[in-house]
Amino acid sequence: MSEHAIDAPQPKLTKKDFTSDQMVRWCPGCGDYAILSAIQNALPQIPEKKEDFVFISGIGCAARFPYYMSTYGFHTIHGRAPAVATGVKLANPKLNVWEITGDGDALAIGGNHFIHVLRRNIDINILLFNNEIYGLTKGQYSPTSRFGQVTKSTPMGGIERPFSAGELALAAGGTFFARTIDTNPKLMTQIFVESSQHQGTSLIEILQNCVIFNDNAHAAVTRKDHKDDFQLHLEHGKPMLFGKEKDKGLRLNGFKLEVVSIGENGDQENDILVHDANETDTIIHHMLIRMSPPDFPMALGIIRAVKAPTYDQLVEQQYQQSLEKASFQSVDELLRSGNTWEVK
Amino acid sequence: MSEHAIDAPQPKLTKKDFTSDQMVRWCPGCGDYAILSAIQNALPQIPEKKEDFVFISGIGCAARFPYYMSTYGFHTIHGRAPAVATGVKLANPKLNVWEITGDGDALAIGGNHFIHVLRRNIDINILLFNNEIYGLTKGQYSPTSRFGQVTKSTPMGGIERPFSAGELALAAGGTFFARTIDTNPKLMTQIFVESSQHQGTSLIEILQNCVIFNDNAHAAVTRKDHKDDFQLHLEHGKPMLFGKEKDKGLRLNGFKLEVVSIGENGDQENDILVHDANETDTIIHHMLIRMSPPDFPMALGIIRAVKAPTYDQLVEQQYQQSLEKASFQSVDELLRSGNTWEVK
Amino acid sequence: MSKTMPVELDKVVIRFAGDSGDGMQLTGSQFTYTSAMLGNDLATFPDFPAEIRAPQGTVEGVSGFQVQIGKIDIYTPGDLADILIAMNPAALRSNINWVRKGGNIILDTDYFQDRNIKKAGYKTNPMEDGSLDDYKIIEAPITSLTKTALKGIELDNKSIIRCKNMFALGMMYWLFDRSKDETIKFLESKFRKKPVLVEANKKALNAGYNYAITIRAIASNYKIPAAKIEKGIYRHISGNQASAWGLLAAAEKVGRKLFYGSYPITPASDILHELTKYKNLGVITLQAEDEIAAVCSAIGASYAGQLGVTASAGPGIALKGEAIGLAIMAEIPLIIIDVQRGGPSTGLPTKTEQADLNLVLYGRNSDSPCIVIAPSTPANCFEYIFQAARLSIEHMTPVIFLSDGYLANGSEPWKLPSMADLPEINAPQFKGSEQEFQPYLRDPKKMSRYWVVPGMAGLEHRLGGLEKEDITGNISYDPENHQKMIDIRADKVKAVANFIPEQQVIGATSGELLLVGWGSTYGSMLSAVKELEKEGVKIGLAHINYLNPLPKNLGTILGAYNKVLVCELNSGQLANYLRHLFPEYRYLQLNKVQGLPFKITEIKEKIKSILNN
Amino acid sequence: MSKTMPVELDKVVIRFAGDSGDGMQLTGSQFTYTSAMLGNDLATFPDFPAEIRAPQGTVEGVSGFQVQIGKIDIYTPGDLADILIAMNPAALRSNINWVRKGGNIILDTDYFQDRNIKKAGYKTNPMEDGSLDDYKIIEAPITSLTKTALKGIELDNKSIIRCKNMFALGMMYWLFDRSKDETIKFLESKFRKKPVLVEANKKALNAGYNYAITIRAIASNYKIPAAKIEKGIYRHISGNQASAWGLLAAAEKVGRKLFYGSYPITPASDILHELTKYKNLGVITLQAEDEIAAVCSAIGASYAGQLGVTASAGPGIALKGEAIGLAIMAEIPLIIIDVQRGGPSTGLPTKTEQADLNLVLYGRNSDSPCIVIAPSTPANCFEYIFQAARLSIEHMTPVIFLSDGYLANGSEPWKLPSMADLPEINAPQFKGSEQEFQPYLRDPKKMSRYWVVPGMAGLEHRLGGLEKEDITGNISYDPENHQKMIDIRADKVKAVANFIPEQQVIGATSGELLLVGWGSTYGSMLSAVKELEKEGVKIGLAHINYLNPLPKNLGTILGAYNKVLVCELNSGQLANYLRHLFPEYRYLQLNKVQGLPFKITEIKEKIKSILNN
Ligand SMILES: Cc1ncc(C[n+]2csc(CCOP(=O)(O)OP(=O)(O)O)c2C)c(N)n1
Ligand SMILES: Cc1ncc(C[n+]2csc(CCOP(=O)(O)OP(=O)(O)O)c2C)c(N)n1
Ligand code: SF4
Ligand code: SF4
Ligand SMILES: [Mg+2]
Ligand SMILES: [Mg+2]
Repeated sequence: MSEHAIDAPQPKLTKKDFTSDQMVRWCPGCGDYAILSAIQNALPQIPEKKEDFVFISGIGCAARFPYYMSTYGFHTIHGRAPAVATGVKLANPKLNVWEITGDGDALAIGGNHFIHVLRRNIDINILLFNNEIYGLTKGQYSPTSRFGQVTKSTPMGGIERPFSAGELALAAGGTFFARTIDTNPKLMTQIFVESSQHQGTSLIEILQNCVIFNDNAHAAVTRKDHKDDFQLHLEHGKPMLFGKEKDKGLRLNGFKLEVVSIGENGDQENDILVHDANETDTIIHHMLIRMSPPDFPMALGIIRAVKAPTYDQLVEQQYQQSLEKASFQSVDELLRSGNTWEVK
Repeated sequence: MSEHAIDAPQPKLTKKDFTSDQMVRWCPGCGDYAILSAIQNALPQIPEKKEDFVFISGIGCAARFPYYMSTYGFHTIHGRAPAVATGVKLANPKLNVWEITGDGDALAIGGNHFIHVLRRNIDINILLFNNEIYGLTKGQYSPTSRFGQVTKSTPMGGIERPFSAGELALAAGGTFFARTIDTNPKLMTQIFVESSQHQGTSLIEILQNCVIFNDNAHAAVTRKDHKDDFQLHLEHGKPMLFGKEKDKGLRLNGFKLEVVSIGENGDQENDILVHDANETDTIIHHMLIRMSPPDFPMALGIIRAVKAPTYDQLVEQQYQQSLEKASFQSVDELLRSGNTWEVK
Repeated sequence: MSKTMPVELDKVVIRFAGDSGDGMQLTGSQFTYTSAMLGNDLATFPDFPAEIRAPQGTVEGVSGFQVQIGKIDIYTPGDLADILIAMNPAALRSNINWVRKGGNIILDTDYFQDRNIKKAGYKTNPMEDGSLDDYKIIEAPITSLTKTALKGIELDNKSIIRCKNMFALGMMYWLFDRSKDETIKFLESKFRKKPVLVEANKKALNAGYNYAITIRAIASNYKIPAAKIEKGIYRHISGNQASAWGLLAAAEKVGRKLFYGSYPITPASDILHELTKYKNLGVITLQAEDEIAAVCSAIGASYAGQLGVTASAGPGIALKGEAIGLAIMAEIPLIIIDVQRGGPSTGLPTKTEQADLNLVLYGRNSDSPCIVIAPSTPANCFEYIFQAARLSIEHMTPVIFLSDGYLANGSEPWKLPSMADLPEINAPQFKGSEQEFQPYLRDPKKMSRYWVVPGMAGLEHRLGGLEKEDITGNISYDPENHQKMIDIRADKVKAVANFIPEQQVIGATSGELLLVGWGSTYGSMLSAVKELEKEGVKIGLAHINYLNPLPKNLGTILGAYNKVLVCELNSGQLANYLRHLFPEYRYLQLNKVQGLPFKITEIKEKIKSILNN
Repeated sequence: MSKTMPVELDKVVIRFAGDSGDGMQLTGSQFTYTSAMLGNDLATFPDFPAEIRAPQGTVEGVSGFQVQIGKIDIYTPGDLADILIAMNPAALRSNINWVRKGGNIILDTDYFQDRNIKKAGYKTNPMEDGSLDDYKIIEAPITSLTKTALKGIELDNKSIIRCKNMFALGMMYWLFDRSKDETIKFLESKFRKKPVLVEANKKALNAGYNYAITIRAIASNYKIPAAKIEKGIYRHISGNQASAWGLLAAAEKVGRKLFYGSYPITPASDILHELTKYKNLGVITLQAEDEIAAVCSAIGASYAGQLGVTASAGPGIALKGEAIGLAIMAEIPLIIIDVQRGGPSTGLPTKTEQADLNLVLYGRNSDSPCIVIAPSTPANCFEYIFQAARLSIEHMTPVIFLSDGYLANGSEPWKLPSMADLPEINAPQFKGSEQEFQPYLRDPKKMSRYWVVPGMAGLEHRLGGLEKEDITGNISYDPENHQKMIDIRADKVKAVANFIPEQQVIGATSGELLLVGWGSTYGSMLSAVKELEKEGVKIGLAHINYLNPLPKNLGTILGAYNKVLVCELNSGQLANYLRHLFPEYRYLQLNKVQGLPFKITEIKEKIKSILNN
């Protein structure tokens, strides 16, 4: 497209290559910093050229993200990033497209685009910063806020039951869903790298702490003293074990999941469910997504990763088919096709 | 509110009482006629006053519905009927509110309001006329159109996987989901009556035939010669049997449903799943919703009906609580509360 | 087939009307196509109901098609029909006002029994109650004659009756001395896979033709000689098709693929249907989940280097305002097509109107200027959307293209351009070094940014909707910078005036009265001016295609006349707009908001009343 | 505590500036409240960053609060501050331009070390490089003194440092001869549950007060005598709060519940936060999923008989256009509050602007007129939104209320009205019989439909967005009916002019120059006119609150002057609007689009330059 677009072997990229010169303007202590850092660590591990990464965001604290990356970036309008990202990816499928969104951006105003992008399975990666609050507008409840939560707009407590991003995603036909947490940089980086390899829409929910308006929202999962008991790190093909000593696990009891202690009551590791992220049926993935403390650990890691044709691939496929059938190759030919007549 | 709002015992209403004087302008043969008739039959069975019924619709062929009812009605704008209906119900919770919507209206432009109204569980009834096509705009595919379907906007076949209204509803926290079909007036009427009794958002998906742009879309379920084999009429507390002789049933095999023939292979009626619409867990409801021919029958009837507080009830509850705590009873008192000073 | 000598006419207006299911649109277009092949100039306009297929026999279900053909320049489908063919009482009732007194009306008498007369809302039979006395009525039992003609053909009754439109068309072919050949070819190709239908339709067509000869309903038939038309290859084209094709041409010219993100809505959907056929030309069409997603996907595509386009009608355009503001701020190309229809709100979805000018000029938060262009005939949608694309790309800013239902569905013969003759479109490329690059550097003349897109190494940068610092594009809340950027965005759009043609004037270039109009009123206004000219009244006509910015010489033109009359199908939006841009002049107005185009006579009368004052 | 005699001042402008986390908003409002209690007239304006809490010590993270207090009528928070208190170098840097030459600047010297100076973007230390020579600098180690004062208190270091704002406030209280009592009461109530915080903050406050006495930084302290203010009970109120309360008052008056459907957005969100507190008054607030749902829920509520209201800022208002069109068509009450902010697109979200006038007048498809009202001071938001509700209900049509960031967040003392003194609001009730009822029957004077809502027996009917037949409200595609309804909707809004007050003129009622403005520019324009009057220059001021329709006498007023100057915080939207409504006059313009209000001096200079021409 320009003299700048020349293909050339690039030196190995580092985190610094992905850091922009703009001052980061999140509140001190905001979970967003850790996510930014994790992405900057992840990108060098993804075999793409720097100029092919694009970050598209909506509006919110989270959505300021692209300014802090030295890649191509577009801070768009509230809730519409999935649609903009769709246009970007279709226009140039070679690009590695990341959408950055908050829980309000994605699930309040952007809810429709969110489910439609998943349905289309367009090959982009969505990082959903879930702090269960509207940060940028100073503390109203969001569609993921807890029932009963007191916020600026719910002084007597919220009366809406929260959405589960993962459940919505599955119902919308989502092919990839992972969950991670701002307190675990290693897990974040690893998941970001893996999600970029998934063909189709990768949705990554990141439990993120807003120190100002919803501090400790995820404490039940992150509190240092009990986090091992309330985080289940799923790995494909591995049994679902957790706890500091990996002495707890998940088992199916009829249609319900239950937590068992290995060894106790004769429960053996063999009974423990083995994680299958590639299973197309959504039932167990639904169950895993739905778990939360205090009765269950929170499932982290890649919960679902199944194959399905992506929208961008199908567009390309129909393009190729259309070339085979085409009876004209140019606009001049099209104009002159079909019913025309000549005035002499 | 006016001299007309006087409470008075009303004579028993009949279908005619619900028929407006406006000419019905759907295409001859359209499935919408049967739905209209079923509603007009259902309303007299619902113990409400005629003036308390309100029909709110979006835009589409389906959405012309309110004009043909002699109740209060509001034909609003495309996709936004859930939001308008929310305002109506909150403003006057005594009203019996029906939302009329098409698959495009509800799941394309209106997708976000659709999931949010279900999440809030506001006490309205949604009739979703699913003809898997945009009727009024003359035949483009809709979010429920089949993968590969050829329409005006997909001459080479559609490349989007369809939404399942029921699955989305469950993921959004839906408390009531039923499915019925325009070829079965009795079932429709019965479900409409029952859904009006559910407290919370009742979603009723109606498989509707658009003779002009998507004729026979539901033929796999409705064709006279095999409909008994492909329709499972669910009833709460009853085993899931179907077939002309009720000789087929559904059974669980591990995590999957399977169709069995009673008697064959030693399968007994006892193995057959019993329908529990009231189960709060969504897993089996998800499975039932997802079934479709040719491998499975289509589940019709009330698939899910669970209790949960409705948004309108919670609003009322907070209102009552606020009355108890209130330190002022009027605007005059409010103005003079807190920090004021007097200039003399 | 003995023939009397046909009578020659300069032009004639024909109107076909029947139930939505009667195939009147097809009948009309066949007649049109055949006439075009004969070298007539012509213009057409279909008139649909808002319902897909309202109950048979009702006024609400009537579908109409009007065509004017002639040997002299035809600019509109005509005010009133010289001949109406009405397939049932409802068609008669809803179309009688469109027939000139003294005109001919062909009725299918088979449908004039009580039931259908009542369904149409008539109290008495119009064939008997004298209400048609002002017209020449030709009674033809079209349906039963069709049945008779098709006796023996292996088709169910319904399918046989469906052929009655071909019978009617046959009658018209004889009346206007047209050959049936093109229609026969058409039938053979359309029903390729069902030979019985080819046979049936051909039989009906021939039967109608012969019946017309036999009854000689009209003393003789008519001949409309070929128009004096520029040499070249022609085709028949509607505004929506021309818009679609103009986009294809622009994309090919600039060497970018076309991305079309849209949500269906009457009367814009046909552009989607059309473009989706040309995947082989690299077009990507996305039927988005709503209008907002549609425009945003187009923005994304433009951001990534394709030509991003979206389209809708008024209600959908209203939804796109916020996103258009983003494209204005990000300064990227974007074309927004508004195929206007009757409003407000859902309004009259299948009728035409020009009432979105305010919306597209002002319907965004804050000062957010946008280029606005309106085509003025179905065929010139091609040319003007091409220009819209050129300006959007070369000036890196959104362009709104204001079509309407009348242009979109109307059609006319179109002399095919050759791609080589179309102007170049040069995407603004950054030619400096990586070090020199800044996202808000500008081309000095056009003030456009450079179109630097993801994938270009070394030029990575960030865009967004927050106010940007001049040159660097970084977020800036600085007051002076904000003023500067507000001014730059305004000046940039104003500067477009240097890159568009001057306003042309038709007729008198100064004097008593200037007519000003825009968009689809062109045909009627031009006709009015030409007709008055023949009557010895000379006035000027400035019909505007470039609405924002306006052509640089417009002010001077306005000043050259004693009076200015602004004609619009709205309540006076262009007139008000001119009042702010050229407050030094007074403006008279002719406005009509009826979901219908102007009649030529309406304009002429208004002009005369002004001139006689 | 020996005191010198304080010096009396007519008015003084004080600006507090510090990090977002430094509590400057609280400091400012405490100072304001105390001053109000002393009987000063005053006006305030907070100046937030767009980020919640950008990095400490950076210019981007600075939060400011300006207040003007005085004994004479105060109409604005003042052009430039007489005294600035800057808690760190960044606060100094971003606020220095808001201090008049010769003014006082109090600096917390503890923060003027290298690291913080650099963070603020200074190359050299401003305390040393001479750049502050034009100002009187008062150096105070506020932070360390606070620490010293709080030694021994059981609090972590961070919490102790947080008390420094009270130290600063204490200093100001001494300087301006104010009592600390109200603030002490406030602290005792605010930290009711944490006595240690009460103690710490009180200590800091006292320490600051005493420190100011000790250093006598300013030769003596100042007294600003009480203003001559009308008798009555007062409170301090911001524009957003006044808007919220005005709605409560209107709902109570008309006897309907208030329904507020909204989606959060700066600077409108506080109305939601405010209204949600008054559930006991029957208010229902719905935080909708987006702006479209918000307005639609309000439409639903109005349709069902409540007073439906929605609010947003520009980007959200752009999204509501389609739905507002529905309410126009359905002819039901609806209030849309637009708290304008800097644009276009996301723009400058925390800054003020008046650039949505075009959007609210025209941002809907087709001809869809809407009543538009703008308040002009924080407190009169109460009065004008009450009027908005009255007109919306009595005329059965949407009203757009154009507030802005400056009004919304600014505040002033407000004399409390009594509900009994507010005008009646009469919902148009249908009084005829069931048989006589038709949905589009109208009140003959107001042309309003009747507010007949679901639940009323025997009056069932259907509304919708398709064009309706006059009287019956049935769907109608009839061309003449469409024209009629387009005209009725326009006339209905025009008729509102008969039900609003005439335009008032301040100052000269004819002569050389008329100033015209609208909305939040009132204070600056009025001040300019008053100051010029003192200088012997007499001009008129017509500040408009009713924008559509305009007051009936406005044309006459405009004609009474030789020149008209329209002042706006946009690129000339009102000026253009006047050009179409009153094309017979010429308009001069003063425009500023910097995210900031006018300075009084800017207006005065412009006036002088016109008068000297
Ligand atoms: C159209 C529009 N509506 C509303 C807003 C105001 N707004 C900005 S961000 C936001 C929500 C932020 O919440 P979330 O997406 O959870 O992001 P966070 O700030 O928590 O990271 C809202 C309501 C806007 N900018 N644009
Ligand atoms: C804002 C807006 N966008 C688009 C349209 C055009 N439109 C009208 S109905 C419709 C879809 C109809 O499909 P569906 O909801 O499935 O209803 P059906 O006609 O099939 O009953 C569309 C796209 C519109 N009226 N308004
Ligand atoms: S408000 Fe919350 S989410 Fe936003 S930057 Fe601050 S801590 Fe982070
Ligand atoms: S187009 Fe289809 S859905 Fe619409 S009225 Fe006709 S048959 Fe029914
Ligand atoms: Mg959030
Ligand atoms: Mg449909």
